[in-house]
Amino acid sequence: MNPDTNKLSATLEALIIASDEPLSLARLRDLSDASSADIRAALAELEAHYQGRGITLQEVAGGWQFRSAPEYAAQVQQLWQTRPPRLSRSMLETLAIIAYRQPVTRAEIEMLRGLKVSSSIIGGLQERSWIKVLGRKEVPGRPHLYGTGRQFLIDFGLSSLSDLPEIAQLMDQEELESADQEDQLLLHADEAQDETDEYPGDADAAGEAGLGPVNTNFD
Amino acid sequence: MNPDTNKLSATLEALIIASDEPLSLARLRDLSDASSADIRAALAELEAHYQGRGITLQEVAGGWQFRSAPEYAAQVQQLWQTRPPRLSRSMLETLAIIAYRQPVTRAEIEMLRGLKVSSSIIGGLQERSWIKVLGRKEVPGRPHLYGTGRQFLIDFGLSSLSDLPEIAQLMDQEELESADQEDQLLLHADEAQDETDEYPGDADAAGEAGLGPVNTNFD
Amino acid sequence: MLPQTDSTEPLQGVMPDESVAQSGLPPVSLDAFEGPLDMLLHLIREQKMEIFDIPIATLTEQYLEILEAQQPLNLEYAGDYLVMASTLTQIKSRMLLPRPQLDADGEEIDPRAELVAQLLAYEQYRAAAAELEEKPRLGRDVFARCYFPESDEVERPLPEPDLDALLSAFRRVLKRVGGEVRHQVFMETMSVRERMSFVLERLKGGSLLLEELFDTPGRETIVTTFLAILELWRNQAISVVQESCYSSISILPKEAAV
Repeated sequence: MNPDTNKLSATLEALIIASDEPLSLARLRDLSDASSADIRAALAELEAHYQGRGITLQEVAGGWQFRSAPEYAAQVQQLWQTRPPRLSRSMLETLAIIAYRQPVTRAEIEMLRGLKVSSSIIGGLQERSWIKVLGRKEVPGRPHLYGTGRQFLIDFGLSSLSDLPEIAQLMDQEELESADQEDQLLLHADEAQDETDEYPGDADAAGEAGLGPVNTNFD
Repeated sequence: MNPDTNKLSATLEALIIASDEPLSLARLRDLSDASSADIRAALAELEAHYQGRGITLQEVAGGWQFRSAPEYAAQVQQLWQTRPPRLSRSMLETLAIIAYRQPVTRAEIEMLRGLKVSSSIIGGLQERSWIKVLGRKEVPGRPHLYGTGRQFLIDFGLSSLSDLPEIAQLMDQEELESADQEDQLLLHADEAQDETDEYPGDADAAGEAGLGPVNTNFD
Repeated sequence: MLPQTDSTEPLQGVMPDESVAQSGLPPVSLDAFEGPLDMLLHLIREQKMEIFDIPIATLTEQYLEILEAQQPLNLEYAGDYLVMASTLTQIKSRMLLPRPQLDADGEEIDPRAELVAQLLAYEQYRAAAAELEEKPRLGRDVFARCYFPESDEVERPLPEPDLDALLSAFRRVLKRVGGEVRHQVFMETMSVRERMSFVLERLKGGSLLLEELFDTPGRETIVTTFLAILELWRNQAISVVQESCYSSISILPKEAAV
């Protein structure tokens, strides 16, 4: 390793440990006065250096951050006496759908899950800043469109949305397209319901009326 | 270096980077289940390892902490100059609660925030002279009572504490009444109930038992 | 092509394949499933049915059997399951039509196609959710510091005061606790004492999450309960422990305290 790279790595280390959030390449370039190429090389070297240690250098949300290594989760958790609450499958599936399909309405999520999505699930994901309202869909009822926020990337250790595990491989492209088409068709039927679906308390009404997402397939 | 020491160093690294505050030898012993002698050896080794890097392992206030190395003070300072540190969410919430609820103890702040208030937060606010100790509460433990200082009014452009907006003004009526409000309040309670909400079954039983999410988690 | 479908399904009380295949299904709790699609996928994958040629009659029968075993069936919660039941029945009857429907190109329309597409799409997201759950999560598996010290040599500018940020921070707290943080709410009242006994009573069964004590709706009850907890804590009748950033607080009966 040449001394210059060495010096640069050390500078980057100092900057990254001192920062209160992940530092982007652009920001590291400004602060270190080095070229992007050199910084990339130094970061790669640091990443390798921290392999197998208790600290890892991780690329998250488009920036770099030091974190404790997952292998020591059990010991580190003892610092706080209680364990973080588990996420329910409902929350995780809803989050996954929002992450992969954004921007997406609640009715579309319900369509894909074949299940109502309660306000507390949406609220819980918003509270954690994992999802946010991106806008409204210009269809009757103007339902909210949901997408993931930066905190989602940070908390799940993703460098960007393209870092999400690939799921399309689970299906042939053809199947995927046909599934997508089905969804598109069904979405239109569903959209009229968005308004009521946005608010808690209406779940009952929708249920009683037999307007669950699924049976719109056959209208 | 033998593999055991190696493992212990990594554990210590993880613990130290994850902690908000310097970790004492006693605490590290509890958390790592290693002997004081082994921990001392591992710490010495870590200290040596971080010699000449951008991060140093330092003994401060009777505990161990990672900090940026003094050699890179200039760059780190630049980091803060180009973007002054924002008041962290924890600091802001703590300060707000102290402003509105004074005199208030740390335990009361923690209850309202639902989160731990670390000494560094209180220390940071004191350093800024925004808060000060008003006295002690005459309850077991005689905890400090905090309130805001004159500098708080000056820096935040308030002529007196009564200049702070009324709570009613802060939360508009709509917000207070909105269904979302209920969601926020009951968010966590709801989470546990989500499972039962979505399925037929014995919601009451789950509620009574006060059990967490019912078996639909990924295990 | 469709890997790992069932690996993540912790299903209680589900029988081995053979017995599922032949009617007489054991009682399966709907709690084990994330809705009708999840349940259908389970039946299909567990019995190694061909997803593109689902034996719809068998599947419908098994599905209905499970539903019927849920007694009493809570209509409000079972809505999605019942809708699927009618969908399955419709598909089944359409399969029996002597002349199949044709699409624009004159191809036969498989009445099952839409359901299969839905199942496959859902299966993808289910797998994605499981993968997300596996990822090391900040605050659960990996940790970054909340407080970031630099070398003593660094003169770190003090953070700028920002009244707006301060007020919105307070709004967040208010929203969390339900709109009231003023003194009057915290006055000692009879009901705080009642709430204190309520909390102690609940704690006899062991430690609880703070949220679990707030399971009675209503701002006043929550604030009062909260006060009761503060009071008990102050009197050292209970222990309160919390973990890192943004997570739950546990209330422990005193003797269980660490």
